[in-house]
Amino acid sequence: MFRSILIANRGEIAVRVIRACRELGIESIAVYSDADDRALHVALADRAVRIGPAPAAQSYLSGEAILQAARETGAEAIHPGYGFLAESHAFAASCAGAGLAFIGPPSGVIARMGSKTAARALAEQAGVPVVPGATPSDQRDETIAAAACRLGFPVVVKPSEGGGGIGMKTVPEEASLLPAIAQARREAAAAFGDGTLYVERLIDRPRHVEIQVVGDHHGRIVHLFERECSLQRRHQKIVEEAPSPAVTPALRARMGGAAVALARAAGYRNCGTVEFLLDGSGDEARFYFLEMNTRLQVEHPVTEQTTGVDLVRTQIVVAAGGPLPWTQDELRQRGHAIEVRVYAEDPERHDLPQAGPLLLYREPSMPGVRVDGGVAEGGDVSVHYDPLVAKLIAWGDTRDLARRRALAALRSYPILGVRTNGPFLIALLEHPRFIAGQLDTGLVEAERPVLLAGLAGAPPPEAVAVARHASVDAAAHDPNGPAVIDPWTLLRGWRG
Amino acid sequence: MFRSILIANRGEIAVRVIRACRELGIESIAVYSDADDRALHVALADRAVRIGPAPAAQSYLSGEAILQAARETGAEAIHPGYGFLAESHAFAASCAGAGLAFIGPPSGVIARMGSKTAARALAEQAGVPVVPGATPSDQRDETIAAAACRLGFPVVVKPSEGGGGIGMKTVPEEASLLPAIAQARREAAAAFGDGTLYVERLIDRPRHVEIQVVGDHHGRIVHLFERECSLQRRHQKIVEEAPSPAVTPALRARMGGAAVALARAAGYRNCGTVEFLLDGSGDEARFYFLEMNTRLQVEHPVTEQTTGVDLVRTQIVVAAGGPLPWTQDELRQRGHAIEVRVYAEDPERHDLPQAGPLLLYREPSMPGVRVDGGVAEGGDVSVHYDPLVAKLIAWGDTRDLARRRALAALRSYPILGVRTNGPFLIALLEHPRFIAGQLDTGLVEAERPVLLAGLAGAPPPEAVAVARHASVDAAAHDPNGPAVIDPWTLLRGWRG
Amino acid sequence: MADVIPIGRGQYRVIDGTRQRTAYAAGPPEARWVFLDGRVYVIDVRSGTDVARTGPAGTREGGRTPDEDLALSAPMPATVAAINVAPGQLVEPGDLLIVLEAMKMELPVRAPRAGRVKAVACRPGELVQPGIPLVELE
Amino acid sequence: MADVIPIGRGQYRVIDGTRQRTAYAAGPPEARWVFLDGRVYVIDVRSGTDVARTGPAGTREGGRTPDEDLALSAPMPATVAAINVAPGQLVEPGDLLIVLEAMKMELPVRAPRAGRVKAVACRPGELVQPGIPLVELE
Repeated sequence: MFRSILIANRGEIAVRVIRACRELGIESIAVYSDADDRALHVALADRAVRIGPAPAAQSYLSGEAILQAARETGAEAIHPGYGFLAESHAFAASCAGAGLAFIGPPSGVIARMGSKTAARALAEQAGVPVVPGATPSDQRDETIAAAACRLGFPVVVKPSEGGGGIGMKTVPEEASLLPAIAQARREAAAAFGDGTLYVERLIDRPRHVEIQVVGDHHGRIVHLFERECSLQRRHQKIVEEAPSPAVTPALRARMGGAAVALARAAGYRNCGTVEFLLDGSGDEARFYFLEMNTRLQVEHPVTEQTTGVDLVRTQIVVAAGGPLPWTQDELRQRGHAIEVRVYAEDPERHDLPQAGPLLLYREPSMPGVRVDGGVAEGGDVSVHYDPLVAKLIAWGDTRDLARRRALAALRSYPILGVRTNGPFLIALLEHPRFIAGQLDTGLVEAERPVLLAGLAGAPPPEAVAVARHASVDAAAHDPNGPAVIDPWTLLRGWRG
Repeated sequence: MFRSILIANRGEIAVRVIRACRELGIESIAVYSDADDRALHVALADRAVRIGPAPAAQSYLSGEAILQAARETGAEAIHPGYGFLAESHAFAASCAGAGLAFIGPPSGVIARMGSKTAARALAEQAGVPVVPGATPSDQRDETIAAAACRLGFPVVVKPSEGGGGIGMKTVPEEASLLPAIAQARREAAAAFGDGTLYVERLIDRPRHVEIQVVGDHHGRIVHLFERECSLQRRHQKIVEEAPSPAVTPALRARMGGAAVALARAAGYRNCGTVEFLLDGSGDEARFYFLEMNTRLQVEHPVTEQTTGVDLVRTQIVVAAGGPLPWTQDELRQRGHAIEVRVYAEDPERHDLPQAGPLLLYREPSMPGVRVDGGVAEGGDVSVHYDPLVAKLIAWGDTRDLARRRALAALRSYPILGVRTNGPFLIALLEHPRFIAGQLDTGLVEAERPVLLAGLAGAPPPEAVAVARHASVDAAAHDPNGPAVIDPWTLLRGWRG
Repeated sequence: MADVIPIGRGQYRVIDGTRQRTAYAAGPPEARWVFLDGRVYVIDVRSGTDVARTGPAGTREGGRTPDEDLALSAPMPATVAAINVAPGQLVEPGDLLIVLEAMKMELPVRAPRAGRVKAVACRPGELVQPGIPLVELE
Repeated sequence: MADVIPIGRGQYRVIDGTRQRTAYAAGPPEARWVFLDGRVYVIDVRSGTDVARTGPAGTREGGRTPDEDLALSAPMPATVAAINVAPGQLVEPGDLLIVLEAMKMELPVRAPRAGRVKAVACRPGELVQPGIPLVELE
């Protein structure tokens, strides 16, 4: 086992990995930019090394700075978390070159699965269904249009490389095809410097269901069942759950088998996730390979809470050469877990990311509820990085209990000083379609007006009374001193 | 289902029940004494009613005051928690008389199982092994001595009624028998106003292993496996775990079957625990009925974390007439859970209970760790009640991971202003015998010098540096205001 | 009217007879943040109004940048993923002007009002800093 | 010597090169509570010594009751379960004088020093209040 691990990340995932290290008796080494010198992950690690100024390109995205920190501290392994360098095959290769264990799949696997085209080809080869589609080698508008017509409408035209929904066009019928192709090419070229387009059949209102896989150095690969991540806003997941309300045991076995087959074909090691689009539900549903994420997912806790497996610990054990401790048959799902992502963002203003001081921040603590947080009261949400504040995961023996627990926890989770999507998440968990488990990737956008309506309205008189009371009496009555503090003293990194 | 439940308790268990109510959509009604008007359970409940002055006899132990509060608020049911009125058959009967559902077994069952003699007789009748022993109807010293000799030495002489180890005498051989009987009778009469004595064979260095049972109104009774509670100080449990390191599947099935047989013979309903002494370990171990606790146990979370069953919720569902949702065959243990009880007490001063202000109190929050707490920073530990601050429960897929998680959590759990047994618990979880799972009810006392040795020693220079730094700089540097506050302003109820 | 009792640092009990809820508050009187029943309000204590909704948006972030500049600038360091307008073009409120990308998120910059685009102050692929308007409206 | 940096309310980082730990502190300078590595210290900032261990026990609870009275009284309201001594009896330090019971716990009252029992100020079964000596030693 490693004596020390450097965590090349920040926020909640760095905190999560530090905790796994502590439980294993491994020294944890945090890295931080100037914006994070008082961040929670820095406070919790056994050691901490500054790696550069606030911009990620010069700190958390700088492989060189991170390898230098690893050399200085004698780290034996690097955990990349998710985001930043987690899917950089070049960084994984540099780690190997520097004699450090990269806690993730081999560099070559990251490179191959990182290419949509190569990953799709591999999936087809492994017998895993893919969404019918093509990247015509002849990229003239007419050839692309012809390929689209062969697939059947509606189709999606999108940049061959890139992501985030940029340049993606949905085309309902042939008439609007050529203008869409032209616009997609312009946007692709502008955004990614590459106008190559890809057309695929549109799966209407699909579910997003993914399978967690993990492989060791000894040839064993297992899956840890599915997660449903259909609730997304602007192509980013905000609520995930396991099991999926749409997946039956037979479908689960088929999807799990497909994911393992692909992982095996890829020579996969460590944790990874095979994402599928799911069309329909139940035994007859069809699933299509979407992409493989060669890293830990943000939503890994719902798998942990339902399988009893610690995925971060498993990543470390496997990277150190240890065997997976369980066979496929020994793994079981129990109960239901729901994760909500608490973001510093304003749902009433187009989900605009928010930054600011955490004047008051109290994580709920109750049975069946886990909070993977990356901040502390008195800290701040920086403008420099992803606005994820924390993930709240609720487990229950039934989906409805998990949902109620998540709601109770969100209602006991005050975050003051920076606007979050907490109230929006409450509205979402109370929406009839969520309660019924009728999810698809378009739900959040389709129901946004309804969800926002619940947030409108003037403060109730009780809230105004609390505000007034805090003003007059807090300093005098509160034995622990006033909660009324000047937020502007905290505005390090505040925009304006 | 009930619309509202009054929780006739305080502290962590009241908080636990309030949370279960919230998840079920049931209105929670707290009661409080004058000492608790700012307690956490009062703050968290939907409604709160003052029931009397600080002494428990005039508040939490006053069935009349509690029934009055239930009438005022229109409560439909009463959850008694543990302690206070939880095992008062008279209170359970009063609830029934007032048309309130008592969330526990029927009054007659509480009465019967509350009598050691009656419970023991019922156990024998149900074929459950009991420790060989007798309460001679002729209570002359010579008759009792003769009964003891028939059992074989060593024996224990103890008051027939009573508890807490008071008046209990261990007699290694016949020579010391008569003086021990005389002294036990004096102490029993002084302590309980009843000098009736009971003699039983001493089980040397036993384990304390108990079985959780639960029954519904429809005749179904199941067990939820065992908890090992061998680690005790002064006859009170401080560390509990599930499963027991000493229990094999065959033994588990035998003990579970015995517990269910007893519960069935008693006409049991709702949650209860059958306590056994375990002599030896493995398939060949012998177990003996000790007593039945007709209520929720303090240590119920280790069962919840390993079975995935919410016991408090189950209590409520069953009390409302609902059926148990699982058969015996559907219940499974998964992984390992360890609970440590964090008490305000000083292990270096004979575990003397401590009271005082919680100048700083931060519960750890990490995967696999649950804290059932009853206090908040700025509150206090009152002299009036049990000094239990919180229970910390760690789950892991192996016993060692659960242990490491508990240790990591205890090291991230600052409680300042009142001395607790936190450091002692750390020493206990690190003791070689705990690591090896070689537990018995004498371990804590036998190893106390070793455990305390780890706590001795002057503050390290870093601790002194922190103390000095806090003094000089806290007010100036800490954006959230000084942590240095005058504790004496908080000393409501402080002795002196 | 409900009673409010402080019960801890920033924590309050709102009592109405035997019914009660827990609330939290922090921040200066002109923009006091309050958490109650899972909702968050930013209240100007003097007027009792919701600062977030009734005040100009700019004041919420400190009143240092005018509302329009704020609406037309990146909320965080971001890459310009797409520019949907050109100088001289007329836009309606809510029109998508620019798409930014940061930390795998797409951030739309929309027109806060109707008007004519005077200038576009960024290029596709450019890394832009927060607070600097990316589009100028006449 | 390690550096100490405040990082939150009552929270400190103790830094020694790249190695670091988190500590917590609260309380007045004459009895500052410090949490470090799972251990708790109560430090007199002026002397740097551990108040809990080096000071008279009485000072720890506020210095209002002499140490001996404290040792000989109930730590909380309790019932007298057993009285093991009688007036005139000689006792050694640590001898069990009285057993109290409170909240299902047995609380021993032990002799803080050698001496002769002058008086026993309680009866079996009596409910006693904290702070009042239950036994008087000559």
